[in-house]
Amino acid sequence: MNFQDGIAVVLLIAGCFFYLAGTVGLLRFGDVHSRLHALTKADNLGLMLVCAALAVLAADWRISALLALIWLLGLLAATVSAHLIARHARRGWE
Amino acid sequence: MTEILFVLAASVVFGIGVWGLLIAEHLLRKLLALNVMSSSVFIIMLVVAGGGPDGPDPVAQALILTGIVIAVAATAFALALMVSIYRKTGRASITEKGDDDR
Amino acid sequence: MSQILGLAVLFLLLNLVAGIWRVARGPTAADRMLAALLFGSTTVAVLLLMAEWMTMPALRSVALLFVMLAGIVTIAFFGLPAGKDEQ
Amino acid sequence: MDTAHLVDLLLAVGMVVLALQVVSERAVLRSIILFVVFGLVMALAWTRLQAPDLALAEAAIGAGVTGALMMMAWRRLLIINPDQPADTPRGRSRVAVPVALLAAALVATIGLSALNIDPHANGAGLIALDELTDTSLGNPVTGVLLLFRNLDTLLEMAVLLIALLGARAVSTPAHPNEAAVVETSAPLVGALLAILVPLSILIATHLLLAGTNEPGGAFQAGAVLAAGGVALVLTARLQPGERPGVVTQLAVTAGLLAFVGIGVGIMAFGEKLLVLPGTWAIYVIETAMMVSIGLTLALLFAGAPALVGRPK
Amino acid sequence: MIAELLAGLVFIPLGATLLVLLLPRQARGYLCFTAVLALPLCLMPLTQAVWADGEITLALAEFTPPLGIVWRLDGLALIMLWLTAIVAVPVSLHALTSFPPGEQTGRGFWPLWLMLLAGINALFLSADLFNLYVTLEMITLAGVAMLGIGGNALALKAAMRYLLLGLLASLLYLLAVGLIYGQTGALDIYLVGERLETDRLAATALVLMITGLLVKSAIFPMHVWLPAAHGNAPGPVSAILSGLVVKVSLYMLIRIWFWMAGDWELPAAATALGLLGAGAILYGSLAALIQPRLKMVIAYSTVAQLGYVMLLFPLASINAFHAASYQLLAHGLAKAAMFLAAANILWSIGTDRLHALTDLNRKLPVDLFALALAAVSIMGLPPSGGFLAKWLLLEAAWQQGAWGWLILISIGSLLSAAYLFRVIALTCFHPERRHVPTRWQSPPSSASIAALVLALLAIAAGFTSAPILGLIDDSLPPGGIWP
Repeated sequence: MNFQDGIAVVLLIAGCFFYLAGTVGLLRFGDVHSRLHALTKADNLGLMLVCAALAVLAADWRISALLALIWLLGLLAATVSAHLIARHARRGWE
Repeated sequence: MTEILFVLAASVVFGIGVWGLLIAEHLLRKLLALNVMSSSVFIIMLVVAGGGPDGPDPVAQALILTGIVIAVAATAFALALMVSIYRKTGRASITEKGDDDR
Repeated sequence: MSQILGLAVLFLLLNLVAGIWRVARGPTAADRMLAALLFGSTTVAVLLLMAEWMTMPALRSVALLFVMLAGIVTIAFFGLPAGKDEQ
Repeated sequence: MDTAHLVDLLLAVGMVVLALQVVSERAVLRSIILFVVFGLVMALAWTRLQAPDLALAEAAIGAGVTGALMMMAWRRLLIINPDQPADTPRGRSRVAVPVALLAAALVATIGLSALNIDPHANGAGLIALDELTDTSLGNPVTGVLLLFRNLDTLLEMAVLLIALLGARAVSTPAHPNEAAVVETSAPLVGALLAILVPLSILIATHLLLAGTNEPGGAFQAGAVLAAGGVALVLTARLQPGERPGVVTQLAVTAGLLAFVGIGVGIMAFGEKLLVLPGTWAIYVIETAMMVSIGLTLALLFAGAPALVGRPK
Repeated sequence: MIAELLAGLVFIPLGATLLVLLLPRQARGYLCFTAVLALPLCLMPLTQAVWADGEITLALAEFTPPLGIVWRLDGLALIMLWLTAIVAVPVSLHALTSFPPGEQTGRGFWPLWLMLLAGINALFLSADLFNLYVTLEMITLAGVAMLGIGGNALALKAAMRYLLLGLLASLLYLLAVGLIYGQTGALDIYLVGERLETDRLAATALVLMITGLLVKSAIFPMHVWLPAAHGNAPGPVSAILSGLVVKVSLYMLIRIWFWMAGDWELPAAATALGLLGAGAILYGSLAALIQPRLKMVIAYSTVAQLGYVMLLFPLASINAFHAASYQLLAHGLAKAAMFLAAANILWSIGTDRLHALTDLNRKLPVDLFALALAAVSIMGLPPSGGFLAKWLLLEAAWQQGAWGWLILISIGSLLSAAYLFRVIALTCFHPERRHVPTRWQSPPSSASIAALVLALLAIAAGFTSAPILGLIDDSLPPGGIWP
């Protein structure tokens, strides 16, 4: 368990914690909008931390670049989806 | 151990697919059940074909890949046929009583 | 190290199961789409962890594919006028 | 029971629960979303069975394209008759449960007893692996699909073309209120498209080129292209056209044209039928197949003979 | 030279489809017709080659089994290819008028028809279990798509039921192929036959495969989808479905039963298949007796006539083999002729209800004559091909002293005579039922000639038995349980 693994483990645990936060938010929060907050923000942060942990483990710039691309795409998908879900939910009630 | 778990799961999913196919009235549900069944058949095919040190049998993987593409082609055509039936008869189901050989 | 990766994969899969419950129960269509979004990002994380854990580099391109599809399926969902019970 | 077995157990249980949900759910839309999630779990199951090619195919084709096709078909039913009952009554077939149990039991006994038979000494799989060494390919699955058993792949492209021709032949005239233009006012969607569509083309070519040595290939690449096409159709950037022009027809038949052209044309040069001359032939055929699969699935999704750009 | 001809059989129709999609509208009809005409031309030299030195094999992409796919052309495959080529030409002639290439329906029909021909030829050539699955899917999808052309509600619903049952049957077949591949590591029928040992697993796989194929060939009690599909299909499509598509999975059943599971002793299963055939004969004939519409009578007659082929399994002898392959040939020709004639009648007076078909013999002499000739062959009256098939079957049953099958065949023939005479009587001999048809349009002469040509060929099949039976003699299965 050298230093590199140590960092990776810490990042991994943080990532899993944020995923947990996202899921708990999804299940516990009252309405769609608050669930949106929980889900898009927490999950994406979780994904970033997991990608960071794996980048540290892989220690190869190509893999890290791919992980960064995947995270950015995840961010993009989450933001646009959150916006669409919010509009859809709000328009649904009019 | 992984194989046994997935074979059991696939067999149960196959049974669920058959059950779904028999009870479904709506054509879309029948197609969903058929797709679920074909996924379980593919899993069983791969597991039964066994594998070597570097991954499962490549020929079996090629057969399953061909099967997946044929399944999506058949599903796409069936959906187009369903929409035509709906446009023509206003119902997306073919299990009327006694219209079989009118 | 691989033990920890395995545990992380296991943990994220449990999140997936929670998501399934929300899809089943979620009152409105937006909730269901929310849960499907959760599946998207969780599955991507699981795939990336598995790529490291089972040393299968190909899984990273699968994860890349998933992330892209998540965006498109969300758009696919929104062209959809909500059905009767979805309001 | 180390973590690997727990993960498999969770995936197996997830598969069964999701399958049950997909089939027993009353609301059709919910079943479709659950089916997409079932596709995701299937992709994870394929990774656990050490088959990344199939995980890629299941993700791109099984969950992505099939889910989108079903959602579009359901949407078309909704547009035709908005007060479509969202949840559908269940048929009262008494024979369903016993038949289902019998089928499950039969398949379980087959699967389990098939597990402990050791594969045949010189099975096709082993021969494929050592035949692969003297071809320029690294990925055995692409080798089997394009070199050793390429008639299957050729006829499979024919099946895809038949599905498209059949969908055109069977389509009845559209319902009047189906011509309603898709609402495209969502601002952010344009931005997402501007990123996703070029990216889907990039990823598709990556999968195609990687296909020779690692998991990937024409089918997965074609499905990714189709996903890009689906996004364009949904946001009305591509609208259904009336008559397929020569370009559409050429693109749709490109895969078969390349395969038959090279595979049969080679006989004029004295080679045997369907022997591919070199790696260049594999790349040409795979690119052509990617284009045809992508366009065919997009056309099947749009349910129209052709797709035209948005009128300015 | 042989390899080019084999390739021609599959890739000429496939290439023609691609050209049809790319070429401008005018050239389409004639391109399609020439592509269909090319098939018999390819077959002639191939028949010569098979006649000279027995079975021809061609390893595709130079990879031999167990890895590669091999095309095998032996007597049985050649006869089925000849049936396809012979039925295809008149049907295409009929389709030139019923689905004019310029019109919308024509644009849908011709590419599918050529793709179907390519699929059928590829299936008859292939001896690889998975390749058979892919070609079977091609044929089923193309058949269902053609059934749906023209968009009449009954045809669309029948097409959907046919498609769903077809997909379920293909799934069972695919599962069986997966199991057999898991056990033997091979997919070629001959190789699998050698490597497959008769344990419980292989038997289950065989049962799954046979069930799938029985559903596809609409053998009783899985025939539910056929009458509505063939009875409501537009114009020549019902001739294609009944004449060719239904026989394809029956041919596969014979191949798998005798070539793959050849040396298995399965008397119980054989009699079970025979009983299914018996059920098909009786149920099909009785149902055909009470049908109000002409095309439904012919559709139920298909269900019945396919039952005779199933009698090959319990009576597994050289004569039975001759009889079954002859029945496939003769029934294909006669049934296609009947459906073409029925299509002309439906086209000219707008309905095919039997009570409306009065004194047609004056108005549609050619079609009525074709219908009568084809009925003679289906009934099994001499000198037709059908008669020869039933005669060989009776001989086979007689040799083995199988009185049960003997009685069944004769009852079947009587019943078929009953329902076909009913049709002939209603159309020709009931002047007092003066029901003037509402509209009258004489069908194009080429359509009537197409029906007549096929009917004459069905009768002529009765005379040319020597070469055909000779071909079958040197392509008997290796199993060798031939008394």
